[in-house]
Amino acid sequence: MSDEEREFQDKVDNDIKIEPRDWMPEDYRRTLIRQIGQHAHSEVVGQLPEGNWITRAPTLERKAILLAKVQDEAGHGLYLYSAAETLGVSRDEMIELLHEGKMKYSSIFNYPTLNWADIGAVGWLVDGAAIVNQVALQRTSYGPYARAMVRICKEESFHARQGYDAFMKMAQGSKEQRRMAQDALNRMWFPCLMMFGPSDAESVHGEQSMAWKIKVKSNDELRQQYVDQTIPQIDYLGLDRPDPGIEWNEECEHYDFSMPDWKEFFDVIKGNGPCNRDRMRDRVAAWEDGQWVRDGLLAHARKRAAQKVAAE
Amino acid sequence: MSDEEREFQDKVDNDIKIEPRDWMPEDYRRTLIRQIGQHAHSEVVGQLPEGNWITRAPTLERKAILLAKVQDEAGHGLYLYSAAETLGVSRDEMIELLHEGKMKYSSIFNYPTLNWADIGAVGWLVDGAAIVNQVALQRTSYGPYARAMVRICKEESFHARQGYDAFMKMAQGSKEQRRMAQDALNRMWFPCLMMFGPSDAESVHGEQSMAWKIKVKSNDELRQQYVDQTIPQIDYLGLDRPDPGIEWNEECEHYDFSMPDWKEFFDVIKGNGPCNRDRMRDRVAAWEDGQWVRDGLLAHARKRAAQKVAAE
Amino acid sequence: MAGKLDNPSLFEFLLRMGDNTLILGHRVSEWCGHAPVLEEDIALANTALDLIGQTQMWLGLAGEVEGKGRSADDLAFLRDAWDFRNALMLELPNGDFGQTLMRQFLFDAWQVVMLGRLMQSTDARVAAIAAKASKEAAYHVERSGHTVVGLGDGTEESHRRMQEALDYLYPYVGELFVSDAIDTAVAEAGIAPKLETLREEYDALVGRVLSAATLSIPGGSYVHQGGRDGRMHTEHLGHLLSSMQWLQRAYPGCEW
Amino acid sequence: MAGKLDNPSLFEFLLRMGDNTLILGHRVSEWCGHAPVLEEDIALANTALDLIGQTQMWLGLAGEVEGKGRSADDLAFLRDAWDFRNALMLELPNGDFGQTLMRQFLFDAWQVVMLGRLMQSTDARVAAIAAKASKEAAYHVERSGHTVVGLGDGTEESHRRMQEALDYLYPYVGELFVSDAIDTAVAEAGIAPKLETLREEYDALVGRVLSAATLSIPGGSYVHQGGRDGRMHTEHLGHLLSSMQWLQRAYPGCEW
Repeated sequence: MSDEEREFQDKVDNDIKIEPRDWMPEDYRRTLIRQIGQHAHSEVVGQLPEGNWITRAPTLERKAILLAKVQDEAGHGLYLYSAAETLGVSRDEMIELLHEGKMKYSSIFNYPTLNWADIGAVGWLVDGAAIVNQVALQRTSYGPYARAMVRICKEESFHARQGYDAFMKMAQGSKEQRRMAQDALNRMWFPCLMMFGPSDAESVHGEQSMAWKIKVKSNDELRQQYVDQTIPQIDYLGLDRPDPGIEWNEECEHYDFSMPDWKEFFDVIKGNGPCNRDRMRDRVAAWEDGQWVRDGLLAHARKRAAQKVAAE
Repeated sequence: MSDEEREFQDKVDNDIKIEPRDWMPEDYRRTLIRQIGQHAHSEVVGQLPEGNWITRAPTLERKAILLAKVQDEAGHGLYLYSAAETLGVSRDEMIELLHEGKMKYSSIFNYPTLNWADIGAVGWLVDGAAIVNQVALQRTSYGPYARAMVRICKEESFHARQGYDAFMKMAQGSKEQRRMAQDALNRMWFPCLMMFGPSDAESVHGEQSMAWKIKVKSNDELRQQYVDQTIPQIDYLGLDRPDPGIEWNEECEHYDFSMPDWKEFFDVIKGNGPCNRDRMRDRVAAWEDGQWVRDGLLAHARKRAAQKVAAE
Repeated sequence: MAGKLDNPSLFEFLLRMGDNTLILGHRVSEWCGHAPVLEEDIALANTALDLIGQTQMWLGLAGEVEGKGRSADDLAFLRDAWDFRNALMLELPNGDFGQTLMRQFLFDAWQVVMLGRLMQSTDARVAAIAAKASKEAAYHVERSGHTVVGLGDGTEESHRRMQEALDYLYPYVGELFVSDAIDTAVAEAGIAPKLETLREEYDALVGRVLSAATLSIPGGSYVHQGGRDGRMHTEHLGHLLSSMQWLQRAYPGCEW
Repeated sequence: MAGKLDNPSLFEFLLRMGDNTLILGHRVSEWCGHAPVLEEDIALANTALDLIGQTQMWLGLAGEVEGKGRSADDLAFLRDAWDFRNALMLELPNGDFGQTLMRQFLFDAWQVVMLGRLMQSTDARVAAIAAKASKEAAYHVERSGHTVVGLGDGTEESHRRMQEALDYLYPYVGELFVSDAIDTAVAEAGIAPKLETLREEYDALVGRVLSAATLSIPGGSYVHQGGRDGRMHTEHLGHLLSSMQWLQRAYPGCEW
């Protein structure tokens, strides 16, 4: 270990944040770019499943809430791209890598939103799972990322509460609404468990990331925490639990539960999820169709700047 | 008048059909191309306002009836393009002229279909008006056109009956259905009267066309005939008449009625109707998007033909 | 003053205001996740959000004035196309981003002038809504005007597209300035300005921005009408409603 | 034989048949007036018409079998997405004309094999519908196959587009050959063939046409599923239904 490396690791171990100008191992930088970039992409792609219901929101208030939420998410995308940019990669580069399939986004967004209760579930279950991850990441070693997480967590918690509220209306509504809620819960449950990644035993990037405090808790720890906080909420709603394997384990004081189908997880990651094609087609089309807009605005800004210089 | 012209006019006067190989005045040919081509274009563009409701037809049977109807109309387009082609112009040339705005289609299709009763009204009122024109044209002097009219009239009469039947269901249905019917009638009435063209006094092509029996009755005669046959049908449905000026005139044994707003008529012809832009955009896009299909099928047919020749 | 006006006319007037923002807000919300750049995703969502907020106020008051117990949601989700009173321009499909922003600007400019006058309304409820909405409208028109200038005076392609958008949309602008009996009655009661009187200020504002955008207002005087009085909407509105109203139609009487 | 089967399984089977034709018929009908050439407008309308006709028979019988008094129209217009049982491929958006025709061919080929077997059904009603529908399917597969060949073996561009369509659609084909408990029960009662047994004939037919079309079946064995058992449709189905069911939802209980 070089002196630089030792100094770096000391800071990490003592919970001193790493800042953009500090020396850092190339792998640390690369891992962070991958992780923050993926997180940013997830916020952007995550607009699509919710956008799928914005035009069908059942009341003006629900529509306003949903619009405010996707607006927040796009905002999170901005913070996160900015955080990644402090590591020496541009937003446009990351977007290009996404569109070429060389960067990922959270697989949860490759599942469809099929009924209105899904929108509540996205707030409650999906954002809920994200928060479990993100709360831990507030203590991550990279300063800009940790600070972005603090800001994002606040808004996400608000979304999760709103989601639960919307979901409760469904769970306590008409027979059909209740059925929508149960259907949404059943479909979303395992994909949400997948959000924490494979079991620690099989996780590729785990150990080094933990040492660098890019990751602060293990996949399985976070998943258990999520399950433990979510089951009582499901019970409170009076819905059937989405997995017959769920049971309170007196001994270890946690809920037992079934693992998701990891074959499906890897299928989705490989591009075979229900919506992978649609999501990427939408994003790539948005980017390509918008090229003339970005070019136009840039050309105008340059003209303006040139006029200003000429006038000085 | 040359011998040829005299001979031609004699045939016309004696109700002997003019056939493709017969000599005919250039103006006769041009007028026919314009008229038959416009009629063909109308069948094609006329699919669009009905297509607007195919995806929202309220029952499987109504959907089937509507599909059969637009299929017939596309078929009429085919006969008519064929009839025009006997005059030495190709279908593709005519389509190009349409897309460049140099040929017209019936202005009625520049009005929108806004509720389901409109679909009944298109069959009953619009096809009804077309039939009045077309029955007269069965006696037109140009053989291929007259024969196409015979065939088309049969199917159109069937559509008109089906349209009236669908409309009756609405007029005799729920309060809302009845309102749809009345709304459709009110909106469609004057545009239908416009289908017969301006008053004879102002009609540009009238006199020569009558002499050539391209036109067999005057605009005003046909319009009166249409009004006379339609008012009793409206009354039978128990709907309000769409024009307070409608009244039975004992003396001449016809209905009096108000003329449509001819300013609106000319506005629509100039391209300012409610749907002109949409209709042409749809048709041009269909044609352009379909270029690769036509090219592909043609290339394949050529390969096949070449293989066949090589094999002989 | 307002007492001279019959409630049905005021109701119609409020529908016209509320349906404008409802339908445009819906169209803008269709962009979600598909904008040319992330900042525009945010801006479009924000615009839609403001417009839906204004809709809640206008249609809320409309329901109150009507006095039949209809809520803003009832009016938004349970009327069919013929009962909508939005200007036609607002129900047209979005087209490309340029067309969406051009329409936004042409409408924002009208809103900002109209709401400025409505703040003087003899009806205090109308004045209060206008006061709140006009702050948003001022922000919107600045933003959309800015974008129109940037794209109009950008590249050759962006200029061409913006001019095409303007040529397409301009014949729909006139509808916003034609008073019918309802508008006249509302104006005579001092509740709203006579629409024709907005034109000068509007033309000045729009002219300024379009000129900075190097765009030309198309010739031709034809004005598409039929939305504000419901006489003849476009075929697009029905399709918009079939999405927008789906849940309320399929599952009537639920709480959401 | 058929007596051994419980009605709910038969009902599900009939929904699967009827929803296939309903949803594909709807998609095809969306083309109205927008085909590349007039002859194709006619052919597409004709195809949609046949499919809707078959839907009336399948869903009509489904309603009868269910015994709750639901008509074919009730089943078509008053179920929400989760109760639909069509294969996913059929609800995908049309894409370009090539994609539409490729899907049509991939489905027609399945229909023609399936209906041929169903003509031997122990349930006479099923056999009768199959007999009628199979004539139409034979015509459809000839036509769609012919077009696939023409475009696959046409220009470079048409070849490329057809190959892309095939690559996109092929992962959805497998769903048509996977039997679940319902399919197995129906097969055991002799009402329908076991789906897996159709594959050989299907592959031969499809292989022949695609080879004439100079197209290659993509590698990869992933199969998209979830439509036939309703477990997970695509997001597209809900939008399709919001159009299709609009009038019945907005004006329930009317006669049309």
